[in-house]
Amino acid sequence: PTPVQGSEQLQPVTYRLKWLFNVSVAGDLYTDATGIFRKNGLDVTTKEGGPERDAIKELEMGYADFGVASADQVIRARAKGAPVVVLAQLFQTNPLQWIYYPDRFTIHRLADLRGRVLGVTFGGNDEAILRTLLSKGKVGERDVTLFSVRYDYTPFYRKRVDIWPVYRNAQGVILADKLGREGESVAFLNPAAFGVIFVANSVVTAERTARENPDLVRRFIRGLMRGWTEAMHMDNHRAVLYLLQRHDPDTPRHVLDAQLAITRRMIQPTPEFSIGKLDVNGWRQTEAIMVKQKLIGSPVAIEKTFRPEFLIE
Amino acid sequence: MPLHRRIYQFLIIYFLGLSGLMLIKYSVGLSDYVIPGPADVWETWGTVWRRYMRDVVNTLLVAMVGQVISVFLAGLVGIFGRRATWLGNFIKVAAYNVQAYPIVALAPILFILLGDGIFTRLLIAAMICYFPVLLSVIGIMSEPVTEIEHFYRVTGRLRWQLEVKIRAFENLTKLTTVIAGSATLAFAGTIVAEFIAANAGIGYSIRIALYQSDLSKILVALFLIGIVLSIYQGLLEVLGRVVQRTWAGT
Amino acid sequence: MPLHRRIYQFLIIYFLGLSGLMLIKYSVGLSDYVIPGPADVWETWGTVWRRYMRDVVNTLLVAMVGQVISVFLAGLVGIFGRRATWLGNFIKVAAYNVQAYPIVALAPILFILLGDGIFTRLLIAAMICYFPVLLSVIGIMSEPVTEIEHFYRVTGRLRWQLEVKIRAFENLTKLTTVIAGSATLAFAGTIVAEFIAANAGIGYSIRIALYQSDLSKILVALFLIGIVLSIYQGLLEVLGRVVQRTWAGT
Amino acid sequence: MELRCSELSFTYPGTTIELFDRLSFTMGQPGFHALIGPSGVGKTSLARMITGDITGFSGVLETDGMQGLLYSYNLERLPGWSGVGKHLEKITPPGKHSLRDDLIEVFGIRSVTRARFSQLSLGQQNRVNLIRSLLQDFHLLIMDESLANVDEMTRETILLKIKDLFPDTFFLYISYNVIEVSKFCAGILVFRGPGKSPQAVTVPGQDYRIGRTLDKDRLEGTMLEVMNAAA
Amino acid sequence: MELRCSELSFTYPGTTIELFDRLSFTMGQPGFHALIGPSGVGKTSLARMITGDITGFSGVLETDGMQGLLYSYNLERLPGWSGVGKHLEKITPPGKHSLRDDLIEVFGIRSVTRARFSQLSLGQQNRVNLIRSLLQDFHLLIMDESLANVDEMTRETILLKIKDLFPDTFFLYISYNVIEVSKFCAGILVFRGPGKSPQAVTVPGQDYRIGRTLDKDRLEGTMLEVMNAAA
Ligand SMILES: Nc1ncnc2c1ncn2[C@@H]1O[C@H](COP(=O)(O)OP(=O)(O)OP(=O)(O)O)[C@@H](O)[C@H]1O
Ligand SMILES: Nc1ncnc2c1ncn2[C@@H]1O[C@H](COP(=O)(O)OP(=O)(O)OP(=O)(O)O)[C@@H](O)[C@H]1O
Ligand SMILES: [Mg+2]
Ligand SMILES: [Mg+2]
Repeated sequence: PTPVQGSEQLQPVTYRLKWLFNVSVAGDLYTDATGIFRKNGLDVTTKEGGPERDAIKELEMGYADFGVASADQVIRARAKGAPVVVLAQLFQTNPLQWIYYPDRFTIHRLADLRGRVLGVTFGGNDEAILRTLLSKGKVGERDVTLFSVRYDYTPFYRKRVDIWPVYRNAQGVILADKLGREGESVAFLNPAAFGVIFVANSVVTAERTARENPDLVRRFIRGLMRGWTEAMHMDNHRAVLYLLQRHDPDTPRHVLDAQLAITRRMIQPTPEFSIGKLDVNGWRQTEAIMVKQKLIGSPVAIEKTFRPEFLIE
Repeated sequence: MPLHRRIYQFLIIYFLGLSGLMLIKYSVGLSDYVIPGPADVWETWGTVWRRYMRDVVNTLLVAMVGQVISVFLAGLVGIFGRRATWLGNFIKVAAYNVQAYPIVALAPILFILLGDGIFTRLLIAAMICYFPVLLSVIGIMSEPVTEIEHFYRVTGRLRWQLEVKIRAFENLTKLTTVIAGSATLAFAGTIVAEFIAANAGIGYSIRIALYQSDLSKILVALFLIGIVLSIYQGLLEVLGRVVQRTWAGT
Repeated sequence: MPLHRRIYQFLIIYFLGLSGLMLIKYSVGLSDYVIPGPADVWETWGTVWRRYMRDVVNTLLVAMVGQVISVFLAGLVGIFGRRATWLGNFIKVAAYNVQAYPIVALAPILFILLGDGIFTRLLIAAMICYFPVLLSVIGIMSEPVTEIEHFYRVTGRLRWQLEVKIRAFENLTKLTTVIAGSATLAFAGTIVAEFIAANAGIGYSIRIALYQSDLSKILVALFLIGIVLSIYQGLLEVLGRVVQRTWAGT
Repeated sequence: MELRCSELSFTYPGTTIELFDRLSFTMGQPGFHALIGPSGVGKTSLARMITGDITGFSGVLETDGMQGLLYSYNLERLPGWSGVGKHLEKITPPGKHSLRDDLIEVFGIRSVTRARFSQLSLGQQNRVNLIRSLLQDFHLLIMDESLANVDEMTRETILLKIKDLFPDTFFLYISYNVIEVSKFCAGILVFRGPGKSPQAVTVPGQDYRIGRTLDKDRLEGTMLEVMNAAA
Repeated sequence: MELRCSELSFTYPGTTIELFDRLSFTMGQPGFHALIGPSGVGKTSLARMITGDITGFSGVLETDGMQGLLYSYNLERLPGWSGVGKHLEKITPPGKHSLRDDLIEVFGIRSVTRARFSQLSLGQQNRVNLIRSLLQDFHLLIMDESLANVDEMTRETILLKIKDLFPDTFFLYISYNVIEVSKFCAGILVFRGPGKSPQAVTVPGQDYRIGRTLDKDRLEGTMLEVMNAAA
């Protein structure tokens, strides 16, 4: 598609992702690649995220105009007075789940976790989620063994740890593929299935941008959501795959294929679902969990940071 | 350098750094999330300093053992790799290559071979600390001290032990500087190891603080690391002087 | 040491290491996802070596610049910190403390202050590389060469430049050893920087491979790092000899 | 100007034997003075006290009004990064260029000025070091075996040249050569063996220089006197 | 055993002047031989060719049947970590303990055996170095200004002692002292100034030793011969 405006009139915008280029940013890449941003008069530089990156801080420093952050990051930032607002919620299901070998045991009820060795990233949001699951299932801390997780999956491979936190749509698929080749089947523990909602990636911007430049915000978020919607459409499956392969050459095509399918369900649970919708209850529960786990001192009234108006007419 | 001076110099540096951060914070008008305010840091200090202090001491103990191992290792490799023979070069190539591999890349292999726990932590600390010592040791060990060695060489008495002893003695100041200084590396190495591998120590606590995006905790950790390191470093230098005095008899 | 020998020695070391892994794999009966088999590694090699090679060269370029910066920095700090004056000690305390802070802990602060981009990557590489060079430089610079300096001192000619020149010249072998060896550290430092900060270079590729739990790719990366580093290291040593020859006129 | 030492006592820290025990002497006139005595008696130590490198002695050591006390010894080295000629050039104060060339010529090191210091023979090194000191502004130059590795003939040429060029300067020449010091020095401070009192006595020398004749008998008399004092 | 040099030519790499140009001499008998000549003529270089430290010369240099060629020079040092007495003990071969004690006594360093090498005076250092060499098994010992920093009386005692103890060994004594070499040496290889041919001539010396009397006139004759050869 050709841009409607000359590039000299495009407004430069920096967009900081939460993670490396992989399936979780498919829509972001797609929006940029198909020229949707340009059609909206924006010249967007999409920057990779990473474990040391924090989009919210970059908004404040002025290094970025828009960013992706998880709900717990947003809540934490608000608790410390950061002027951040939420524009849209990308993932409707948190991809952070636990992988396990179903032929060793299955998890029907949370009580099934009793006596298990549970992988957890201390300090990470999987810790908050896991602790909530345990307390919900009335499993005491002494009934399980918590195992500190790092880059390397060997303890899980060697079955010294029973469940291991992964991003369901990214590493989850890679591991399932790897293990599948050796005849091992895997299953995933999805906290949402037990009523524990912890919101993941959302699109954020600075309060000031929203206040002083509503038009820019509108053009950006609408473009982005349109891009995501198109990217998630089955018709564009091959085009998105192609795009992902270019940006994520380390993941084989068949794995990308499966990753995309799973991501689609997490972004858009039903074909009619309007991508980007803020799950207010989910956010409230996330906030409540964080208060309970003493990750923040007191509630921050998170709904006040929501700016859904830019998305809806 | 007397210990108290070392400490107050560290305090100056630390508070200069902190003031710089605050300057940025208030001039740009950043929230506590990006750079915490003094009140926030102070409050965090009150909450965590005891725990962090224990962590730092824990880390220090591992670092001390790691340093001993790595100085020993560097000595060995330096001594055997000092000659320009095939084996000497081979040892050197091996030593250099191991160093070039960032620990993060080797960590998975280490975990497979050793599992986690104290041993991996030690090994990583030693691996980070040994190389700089090695470089100095190789530099010193491969340079003959002709005026002393000549006699022993022509009379067939220059065993490698004597050669090493002579060269070490003649470069004692340099060696003690490097060894005392390598404490810093062992410390940093241990923290890195804890960061990627362990469930204890200040590195582990820093990782958690990072996940929580809690810069106040990191500032507290940096303060404690600096204090403890200054003291340790100071003690090592005293030790170095004692060694010099007793060995050189001056 | 001739370049080709350095390279085949590296190959021996690498394949020894690989064989060790395979030995463990087959003796304990580990599956391919824990330790990949030779076929898997070979296949991965075919797929990624070109891309990884470009990454390694990219990293090397940054490392070279980082090394120059850090040698320069170490020289400066070493020269100004060599005296046992208040300022000298202050500089030393500062230099040591900065080193003790693990990069991972400083990274968030660096990102806040500097943003991303090549500069941060360079800075981190330099910070990892500078300290070992500094230790040697301080050791060398703080030890007088009385037989040479005496005359200049009593005739009031011993400016700091001359003092530094004399001590550097008298310890040229040690200095070139350390500087050539520090290439290894700059390389490792750059990889670490890429691992935590960049979106290019072999460190970035290693990070992705780690997240994907792909040990084959890591083994390929380690191979390429080793080869490229051996060559760079070799060239630096030749350069060191050239410097020695031209300066010392021997 | 004069060099005056009175009641000087000194013991090296960590040792028990008193090196100097109330040593006194005076060198009242500029010129060539010698310090002679058995090895280990303390000549170098005394020299380094005069220049201030060794402190912690008791008694008085006065270098009355002297500016520029130089100490030159035979282990000194020049930096290795350029030829000795270049180094000499660098340390030549303005106006002393012709003096330098003169010294290089007379001291016989013209042929090696392009060589690095480490490539010189010992005697050549000694001479280069000495030239370097002579080019400075000084009132007293202590030559601690500065010519120990130079052959006798060259040494004689050098001593005569120095005396000719610097008639109004103090030199303290540390040497073992009884004939030489007797012949060239104006005053000879003879250190006597351990346990003797006084520790040192001053013997007048022949102070031979260009344009003077040397009386062989008087020289032998001085030599005898020196040897008697030492014994 | 004999030391034979014939048609030896050598130029230092990187220099243009030929240091040796078809130099020939022979030392056929054990005993005290001297190498004398102006500074920079090549004495040290020749010594280091004999010991094999310098190679790359043309011509023949034979140390026929000699085992143990030692080269001792006046810049050698002992390690600093213990007293010189301890170091001497360590390098004393079995059976030579009384020799060591004897040498320590006669050389006059008994009082400093507990000191570190760096605390010794130059002459003391020289003597310790020499003792160290003398305790070894050797057929030829080159003494390159080994006693340059020792006073004349002590030096005389030392030379006589050495000649007494090692009558059947070759010594090559590099020195500048015409009197000394004329008096103590059996043969004196005199290096002549640059451009002279032949480069060196051998003059027989007085070979004075304990129990012999010294004829003053013949000594002066030897001295004259040496000086004439050199000129
Ligand atoms: N740093 C020191 N510590 C202890 N004793 C020392 C030290 N330096 C010198 N001495 C001792 O002091 C005495 C005098 O030494 P000094 O070097 O002054 O002698 P000298 O007269 O110059 O002898 P030489 O003619 O051999 O050079 C010697 O016995 C020596 O062992
Ligand atoms: N490594 C070298 N490279 C070039 N020239 C050298 C080297 N070593 C010595 N020479 C030159 O060779 C000549 C002979 O030196 P050598 O040391 O043998 O003299 P020497 O007779 O021992 O003199 P001295 O009595 O002063 O010790 C000198 O002119 C010296 O400059
Ligand atoms: Mg002396
Ligand atoms: Mg010589």
